[in-house]
Amino acid sequence: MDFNDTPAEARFREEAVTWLSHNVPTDDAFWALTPLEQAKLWQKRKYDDGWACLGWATEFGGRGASPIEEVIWRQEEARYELPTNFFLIGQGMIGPTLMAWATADDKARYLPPLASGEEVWCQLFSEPAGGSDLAALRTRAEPDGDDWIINGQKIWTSGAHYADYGVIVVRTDPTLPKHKGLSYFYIDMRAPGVEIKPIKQLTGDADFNEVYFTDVRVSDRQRLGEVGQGWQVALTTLMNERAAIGGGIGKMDVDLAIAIAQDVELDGQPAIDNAAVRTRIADWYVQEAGLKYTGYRSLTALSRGALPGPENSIGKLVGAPKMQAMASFLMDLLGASGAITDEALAVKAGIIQRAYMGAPGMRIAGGTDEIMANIIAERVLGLPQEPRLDKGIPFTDVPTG
Amino acid sequence: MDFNDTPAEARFREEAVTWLSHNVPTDDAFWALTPLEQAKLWQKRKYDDGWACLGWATEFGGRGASPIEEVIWRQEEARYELPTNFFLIGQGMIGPTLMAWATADDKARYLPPLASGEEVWCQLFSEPAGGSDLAALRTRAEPDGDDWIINGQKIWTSGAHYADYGVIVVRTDPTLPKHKGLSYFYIDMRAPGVEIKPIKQLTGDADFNEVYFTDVRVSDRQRLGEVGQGWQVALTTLMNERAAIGGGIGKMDVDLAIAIAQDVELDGQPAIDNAAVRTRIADWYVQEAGLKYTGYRSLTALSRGALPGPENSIGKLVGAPKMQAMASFLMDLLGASGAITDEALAVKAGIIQRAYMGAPGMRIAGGTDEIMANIIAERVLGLPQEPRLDKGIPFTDVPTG
Amino acid sequence: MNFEFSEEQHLLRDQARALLAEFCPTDTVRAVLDSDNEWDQSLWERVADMGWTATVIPEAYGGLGLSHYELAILAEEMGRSVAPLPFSSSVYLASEAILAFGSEGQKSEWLPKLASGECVGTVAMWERPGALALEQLATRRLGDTVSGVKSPVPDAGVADVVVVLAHSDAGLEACLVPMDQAGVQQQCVMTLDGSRGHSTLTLDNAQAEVLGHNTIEPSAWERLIDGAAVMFAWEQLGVAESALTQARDYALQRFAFGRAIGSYQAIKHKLAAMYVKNTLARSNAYYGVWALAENSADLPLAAATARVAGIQAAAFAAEENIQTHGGMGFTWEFDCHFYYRRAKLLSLVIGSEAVWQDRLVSGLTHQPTVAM
Amino acid sequence: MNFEFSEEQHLLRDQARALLAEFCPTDTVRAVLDSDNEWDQSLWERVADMGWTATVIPEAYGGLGLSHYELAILAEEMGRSVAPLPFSSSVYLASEAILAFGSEGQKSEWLPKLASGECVGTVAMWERPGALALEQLATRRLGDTVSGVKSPVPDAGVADVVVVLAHSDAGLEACLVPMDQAGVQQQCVMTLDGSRGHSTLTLDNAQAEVLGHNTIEPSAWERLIDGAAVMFAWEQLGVAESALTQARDYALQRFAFGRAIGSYQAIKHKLAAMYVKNTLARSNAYYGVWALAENSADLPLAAATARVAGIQAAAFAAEENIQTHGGMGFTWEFDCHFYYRRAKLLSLVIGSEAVWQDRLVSGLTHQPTVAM
Repeated sequence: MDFNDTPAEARFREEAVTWLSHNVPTDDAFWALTPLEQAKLWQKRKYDDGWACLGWATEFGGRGASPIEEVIWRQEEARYELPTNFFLIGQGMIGPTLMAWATADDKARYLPPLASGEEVWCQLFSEPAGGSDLAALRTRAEPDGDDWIINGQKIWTSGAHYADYGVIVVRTDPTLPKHKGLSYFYIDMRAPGVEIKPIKQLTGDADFNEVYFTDVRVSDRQRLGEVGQGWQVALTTLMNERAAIGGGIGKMDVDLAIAIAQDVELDGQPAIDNAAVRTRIADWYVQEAGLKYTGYRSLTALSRGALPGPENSIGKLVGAPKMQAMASFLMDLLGASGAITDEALAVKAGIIQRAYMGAPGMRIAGGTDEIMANIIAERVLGLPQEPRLDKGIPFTDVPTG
Repeated sequence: MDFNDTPAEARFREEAVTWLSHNVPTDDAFWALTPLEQAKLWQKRKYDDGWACLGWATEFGGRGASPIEEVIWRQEEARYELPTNFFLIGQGMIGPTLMAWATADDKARYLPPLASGEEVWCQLFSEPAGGSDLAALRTRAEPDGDDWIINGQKIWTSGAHYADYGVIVVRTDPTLPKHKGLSYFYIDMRAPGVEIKPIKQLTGDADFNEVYFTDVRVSDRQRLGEVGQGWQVALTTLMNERAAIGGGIGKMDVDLAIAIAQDVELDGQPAIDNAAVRTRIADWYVQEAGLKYTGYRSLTALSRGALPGPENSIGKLVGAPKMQAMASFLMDLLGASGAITDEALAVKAGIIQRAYMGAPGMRIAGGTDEIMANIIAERVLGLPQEPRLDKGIPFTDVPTG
Repeated sequence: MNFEFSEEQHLLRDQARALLAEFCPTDTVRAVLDSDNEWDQSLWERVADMGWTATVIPEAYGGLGLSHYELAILAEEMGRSVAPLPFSSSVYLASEAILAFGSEGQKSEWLPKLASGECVGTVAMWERPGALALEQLATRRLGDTVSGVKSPVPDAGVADVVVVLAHSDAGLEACLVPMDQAGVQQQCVMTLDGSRGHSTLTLDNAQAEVLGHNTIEPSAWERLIDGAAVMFAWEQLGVAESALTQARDYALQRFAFGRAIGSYQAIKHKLAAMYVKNTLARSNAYYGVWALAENSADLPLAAATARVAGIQAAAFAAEENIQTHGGMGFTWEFDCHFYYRRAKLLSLVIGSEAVWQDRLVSGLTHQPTVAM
Repeated sequence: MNFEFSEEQHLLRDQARALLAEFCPTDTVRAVLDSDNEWDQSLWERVADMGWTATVIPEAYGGLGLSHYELAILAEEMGRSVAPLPFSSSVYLASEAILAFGSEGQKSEWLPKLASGECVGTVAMWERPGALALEQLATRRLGDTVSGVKSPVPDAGVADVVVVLAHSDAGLEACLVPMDQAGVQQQCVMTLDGSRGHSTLTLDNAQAEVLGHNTIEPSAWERLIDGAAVMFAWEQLGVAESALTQARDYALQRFAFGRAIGSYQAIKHKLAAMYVKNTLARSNAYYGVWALAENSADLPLAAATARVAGIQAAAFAAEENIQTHGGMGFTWEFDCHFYYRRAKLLSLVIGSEAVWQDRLVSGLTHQPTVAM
């Protein structure tokens, strides 16, 4: 057991490190750009030298790298603070879907600019009435000659406001059972009838959008999979979701907890000497180290050629509630000051308070705690699904309350 | 708000206190009896002076007392250590069932000796295949002239080995849906074909039994309710269950935790000064005091004429896991000595270890934690039941794995 | 056994709940949160007209001379409606401090104005991050002035008078400091809960009058805070009840996979757990208000128990209410975050969970406490 | 990145699991629990024949000279099968103590016999309830004898030699005390887990030889216990995995209301929570054994992390496995209680959760620790 690269991995890492050291933008002009412009510039630079979408075939703009090489690249790139989030959904979830379901022409047309960051994609699945029940969607597409006319509403769409294209699941036959009447299209986000409205989150930020469709015309050539096969195509996208979202719990870790506990007093002594504080920190470290070394074990498996499995759900299931509990407890340690959110006045510029406000979203986005637990129970432990009352009955007859 | 009796309650309490002080057995001869003999002697003494089954009508051997008077009596009787558990199921659950469903003749015949403790009753509901799904029972009764012939097996029967009579739910028509094909009888526990086998618990004790029925003949006159109405009759019994079981979490309380924490050291100082220990004790006290004052609120409601409701499920739902957690933590405080169960050597004569071994049973008997949470969710908060796959289909067709 | 509020007290609750339902729907909270306002002034005037600010102030000082039972009922409704008001600062803290420690003259001067709601009061205790240690305050009283920096001070932006905790050479003192003077600089501080105002107060030789013209024992101040803790516990209970109600209503109405999400055990048991915590919190709050109203020697223990139970119930219900709502719960438009913000704010204002757990065990073992 | 056992090590696991499945089914545990026996001696002989007791003992002393990676694999299987053996006492504790502190002569005398399993060793640390404080031991070594009372001492009833922790005028010492002598009185003590033996040892001028003929630093003893903690963590993981497997199998096979109980979210999420804790415990156990095998400076932190994770996983899985079984889980006939008993025993044997949580944070902040 060791934490070292194999010789081949070490060579690859060296190559990546060298390229990064020569190519990461450091000039003021770069930092003056908007984050999206920065991201596009950086993505294009990587693409030009073969460092974009490493796992993709070279014909689609990738490098044909192995999963472990992708991880090594991500580790090295992460040493720099560069904006890459804008492409996560498009490259992580939609790219693999296009590869599996699009025509050869469409792959040649759309994958390279997706890899290069020149075109940004978003995903239009969730609807207001759906929640965890994704297939309960109501947005309709009706045939009109060789086209389809889309009407309805999507929600929780990240990046809709800057995306060029989107993938969408719509109901093309409401008389069929829930999962059977769906079809999957890609659309131009600037088509007439598409209206985008940001959603203000409880934090006050707006990372998501509502997207309204009013008589939006889409060519039948933009369909992926057969009519009625939309759910299977959507599953391809969703299977890649956790790979695309994962991580990103932010710097709410035990190091921060210790720093705070060393700074403030409790019961007349530094809080770090308080046994109740120590107990909490120990439990969080057990979780943090446990996730870290679970990651190392997964990397080892990847390095030996395994595929990532549903086990990865535990990262979010453990990490998100931990983030909330830790933020809450650290605020407690600060006493009344813990409520302060002013960056200039708050301890650690308010990151603890932001984490507390953001944590509920972390516990929801990409599947609630309960959905994550279901995934582990069903897909790892092999327990049966809940009985499904909506199975096999026409969508129009499914109870909706 | 005050904790005092009303004048009428105070008078009743005074009467009870006086009677108890004159009648509680204190002689050596009494303490030389077996616990069952002690219980029967004490019950008969109460019965003779009108202090048995206080809430029952006088014609059945009771006193026609109000619920709050019953509580006051229990409080005062509980000041003495007297065996009363033997009659809990018969008087608490079966008595009310007989009152509701038995013929006038049977009530006159069976209720007074049940109240006096001269006849002990047990309840034969659970079966090996059933678990929380009580109505999934398989013990059959088949008609034979004016009689029925019972074959099958019951489990978890408290007191079967010393009971004179029992009530039993059996399946009289397996072609009907689960709840519909059941009937309810009372039986003589000494009838031919009834065989009783104690169940050894994980603690090593045997409080429960398996009871086997082989061609046991029961007269149709021993039926309570109509044929096929057994589930409704059983509900009458079960509705009275939590009243009969409740309480009894034992002396695993915060006082004990404090005593232990004052006695032993942790990190070079008395454990009671350790903040992690204090935090745990505080949380338990919040639960303990919360339950205590919830009880006071319920008593106040009783005192004003209300009936006890499903809210009482919280006592067991909070108390049983607390007992387990507290016992586990106190064993931890003792270090390696915490494992010792020898009464002569263990701290506090091993009550902590006995509590730890008994706690899983507390979390199961009378409804698991999950069943208790269901009761609160459905009957207090009004949330819907789980969908029932076994509803309306013949019992013989219900999946059993 | 009579462990219940009286008929009249139940009537007061009904009245309070109806009034706040009408004049403090969640839109009112949202309006304050979305603006730079620190309170809803017209709601304050309405509440003052009802006499709620006068509840426990003796009639001799313009109050109603009612008991803390009545105040507890109002506190629960304040929490239930997440009212954007300085009620806790002015009523549980400032008025009580003046009542407890003020001279006859000070009481006669300030209590009638606080009772009528024409003045708002608050208390300035906190100076820096960490548990509050009464013996380590940096704010100093010298002669008839006080100097130091207090932060965060709740509701100082709308207060007329602030009770400042300070040290002089003689010891711990509570100083009456009118806000309207050159020596007091007030700067708004953003907190988690923008439906309530908070400030940093910089006192630079601010005119100050020592309450009762004398030092106070730390234990006497803690007695005051114990009383406030009981009231905060009732307010937290109100927040917890609102969050549970919202979660339950949503779970009944929202369908997934053809059934109400409230029929899934994950949701059912989550809500049952909220109910259990709320019930424990309520019963412990009864115990707390009984000990406060009856001036029982149990107060330190009862107050700490009520406070810890209130913190735990409100935090759990507010957090899990959002989870019950899924993505909707994380939007600005749904009200879930009001309870989340207020629950956390209330858990910090007079010392947080760990501090009160410690005080609780001190109450059980009869040890003295020092920190808050 | 190669954070995984080798092929050979995986083969060892398969072999160990197969052997224990054959010769240590739960009937074997039940037989010891139901009798006055303290172990299954024939199983011990079989295990010794396989060389498991010799794993990390150097070849020079008759051992196999393998690493702690191999021992960790065996430890997990010992836990998985709830083996009624003095493996931990003899292998993780006594053999390691002699190896760490013994003189050349002592090692040559005892290690070959411990390696072959012909002798069983144990360690006597505990004297009284509460956390173990190395500086407060009452047992005294004077000349070549040692006197005091040690309790509970695991597996002393079947041990040939015991390493007794004692003080002399010079300081802390580990003394080799052969069991077979008049100065040692051994009395059985019942514990929670009757499938393992425990005793009180009364030492009355018992013949003793100081390991290494010298005092030992408390920190050196703690280094030894850190190593044992890693092995115990693997054993706890094995217990936790068995409990999860049993719960899962039952949940799939048991039906209620027409469906497998494993389809109810309450059960699903309970088992998912077990899986999560077991996964964290396993990954932290990897970290622990890596630090131990590589003699990393991280060992104190890694060992504490593995230990806390192991305690938590085993306790949770064992407790909730019983709950998953309902009433059946509370019977003597079902094996659920074996895991429940063993999990708790293992959590107490070298200091309990709170002590190791404290050590963990000391590891993180590099403070020295004293208690166990």
